[in-house]
Amino acid sequence: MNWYKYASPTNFYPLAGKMIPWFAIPSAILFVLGLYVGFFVAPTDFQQGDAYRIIFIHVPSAWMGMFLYLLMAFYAAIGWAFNARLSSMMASAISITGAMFTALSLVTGSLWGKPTWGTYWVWDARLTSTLILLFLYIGFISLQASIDDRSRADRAGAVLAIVGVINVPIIYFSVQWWNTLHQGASIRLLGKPTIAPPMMAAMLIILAACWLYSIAVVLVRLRQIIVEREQTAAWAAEARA
Amino acid sequence: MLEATSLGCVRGDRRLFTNVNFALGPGSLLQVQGPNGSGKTSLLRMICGLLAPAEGEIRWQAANIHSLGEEYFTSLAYIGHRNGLKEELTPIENLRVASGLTGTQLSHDEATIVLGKVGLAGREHLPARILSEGQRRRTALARLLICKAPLWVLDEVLTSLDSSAVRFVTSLIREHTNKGGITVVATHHEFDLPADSYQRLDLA
Amino acid sequence: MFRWIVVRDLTLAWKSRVDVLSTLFFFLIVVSLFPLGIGPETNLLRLIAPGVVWVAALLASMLSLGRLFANDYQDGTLEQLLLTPQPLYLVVLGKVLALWLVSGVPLALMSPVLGIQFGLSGNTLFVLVVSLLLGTPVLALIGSIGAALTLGLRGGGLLLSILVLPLYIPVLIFGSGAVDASITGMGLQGSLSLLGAVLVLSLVFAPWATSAALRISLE
Amino acid sequence: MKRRHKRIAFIVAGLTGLGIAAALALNAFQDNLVFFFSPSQIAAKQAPTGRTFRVGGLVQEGTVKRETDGLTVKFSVTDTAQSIPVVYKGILPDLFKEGKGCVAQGKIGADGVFYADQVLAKHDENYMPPEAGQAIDSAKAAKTVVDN
Repeated sequence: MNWYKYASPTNFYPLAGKMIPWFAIPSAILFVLGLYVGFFVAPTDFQQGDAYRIIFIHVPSAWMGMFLYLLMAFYAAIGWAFNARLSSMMASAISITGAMFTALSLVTGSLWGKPTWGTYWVWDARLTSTLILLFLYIGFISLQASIDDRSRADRAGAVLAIVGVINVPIIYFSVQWWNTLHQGASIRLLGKPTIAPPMMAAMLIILAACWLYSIAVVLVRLRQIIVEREQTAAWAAEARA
Repeated sequence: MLEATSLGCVRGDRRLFTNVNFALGPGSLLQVQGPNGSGKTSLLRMICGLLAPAEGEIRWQAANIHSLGEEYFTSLAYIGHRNGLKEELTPIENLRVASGLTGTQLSHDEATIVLGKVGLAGREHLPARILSEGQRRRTALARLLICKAPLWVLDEVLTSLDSSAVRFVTSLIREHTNKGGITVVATHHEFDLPADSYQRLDLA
Repeated sequence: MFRWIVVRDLTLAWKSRVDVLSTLFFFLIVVSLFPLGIGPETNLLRLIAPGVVWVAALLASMLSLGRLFANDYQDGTLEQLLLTPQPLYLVVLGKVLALWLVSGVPLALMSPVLGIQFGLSGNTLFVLVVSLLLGTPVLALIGSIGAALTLGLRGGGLLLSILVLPLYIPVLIFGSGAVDASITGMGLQGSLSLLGAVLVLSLVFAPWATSAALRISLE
Repeated sequence: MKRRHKRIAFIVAGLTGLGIAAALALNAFQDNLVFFFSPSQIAAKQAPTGRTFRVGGLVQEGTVKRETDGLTVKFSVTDTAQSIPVVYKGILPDLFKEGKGCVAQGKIGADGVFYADQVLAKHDENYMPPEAGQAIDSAKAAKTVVDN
């Protein structure tokens, strides 16, 4: 099978259409399962009672916000360096989902902060740098929106996305580098997690659901972008009809 | 030696030209012709390395101009649609800055002499903003007299020039060609050059 | 060649000195508005001084970015600058240096006058100047990326602020943090070191990103 | 200079820059660029006087006392080495407990007492069922007894 064939937007379009249900349906199932485990199976926390359960939305969405930024910058860079249009389109498609997850993590975080910390918002390093991440997404989206020439929009977006990558490690390590109000990570690459297994299970199931959801939504948006940009091509007109 | 192989240009959703080929040895001139919007300026900007070709490649002395980087620019003089003059500066200042940026020093007196040659005697101390369009064009062309670049890329240089200035520029180009320089020029003006060194490219 | 770029931009700035001065007046006016709006509460003024001066410096630097490439883009000299036989990195660095000399440096030197309005002590005024001298080149460097990306776009000025202001936040935090630390008599070495680190980092990366953005915007 | 030499010069300059930046940043981390100050820092007079700042640490066991008005609370914040008395009038967050983390924002009075106008609870990254939490707490208590 020739995979390079699918690097062309025209050939990728039908493939993406076929792939969407394969991600969307498992995503929905995992969301339901994860929320069930999170709200009915996982025990209450010894300190926070039930308020901690927002972690099941907050942590996966915060991770997705950061991962998707790296992914977006990666695709944008590939699209720029190798003049791969599909890759640039991918970056544009990811940006909105990433911004949504970042905003969701900020909102759920402040809803969690009120009952536990006693405040919706503080300007500590973790919260401030996450807010900057949201601004970077918004900058990327508005820059691309205000450039009419697609090829310039793709590459200008790539430069901005790459510059912004420096913020992601700052967000991740902020709780270690500075003393912040925000607690440290419960699940680390090295070392034992500091979260009870059923809680962790719920969090990981929802994380998987978020990944699958992102893939499905990005594919849907990618198809829209392909149709939009390949307007002159006859096949796109047919696909729209 | 400037060579282009199967060049293609896409701007926005439009494909302007495909499969443009030429090879220019020392002492030759390429005249690019075509209606408005046929990609003349795009082709010239590609030759300058300002625009990356959608297909094909351009080679200078057998090396891809992209891989040559800024070294290529020592061999290149470009005059585009816009004159590339600072309105606030006088012709002398403009010329001295332009030559300073290419790494050569040009004294005040040398600049005055060069400007005299292009017919700007007596105007060299006025800000470019109050000069006429033709005079500004002449100031831009004066750059060709002070640079030693073997490759000239000239975009519509003859517009807004009077007949004596056109004669001057054509003689300048002929002289450059006779000395072994290469010229790429987008214009409809005919040049009086021997057939073996005169190529035409029509972008229909 | 590098010298010629700086000289060229400084000459041009001198010829249009009204534009340059208006940025400085903007800084002056914005900062002066706060004591007028807040009243003569000296303690309160001293408390907000670092933030106010630094936010005004951020806005003034952002406004001055309009001059960096836009004029050269319009008259075609930017094309010529891209075709000079030297790394574009140095061209950008030269232009940013010239911009900083006519906007950042006078702004920093002017700041003690404003600091006095806020009742800052001599030592703190000195820290204010130092922090601005370290921070304003970063603002010019980071801003140059935004200015290059938004070159020739409709609504470019507004877009520029959306792109550039979030990236200015670290400079704001460390810069005003240093002044704040000096007011409260705390160690300001940390903030100044971080400001220095940001300066070095942006010296290394910003001109490179700006060069790439210029090539993209001019294509 | 050849293009390749220039490129090498750029890379060397870039790496030097990164090194300098890293050194400066590390230097700064030893200094106090912080969200809150610890009681030890306050004892060492590293915290600002006469203005609002934050103090963070653990609520010292057995120090939380409520005044008769039912709103004013007195407690001590400790980092195990030093501690500072805090007075706060207002509603405490649910997670505010003895032996747990907290961040108070306010000013130090002339009497050396920290007058807080906001108290936030800082919880840690441990999440476990109540039984496990109790088990760990009692283990800690046992350990404290043994240590003493």
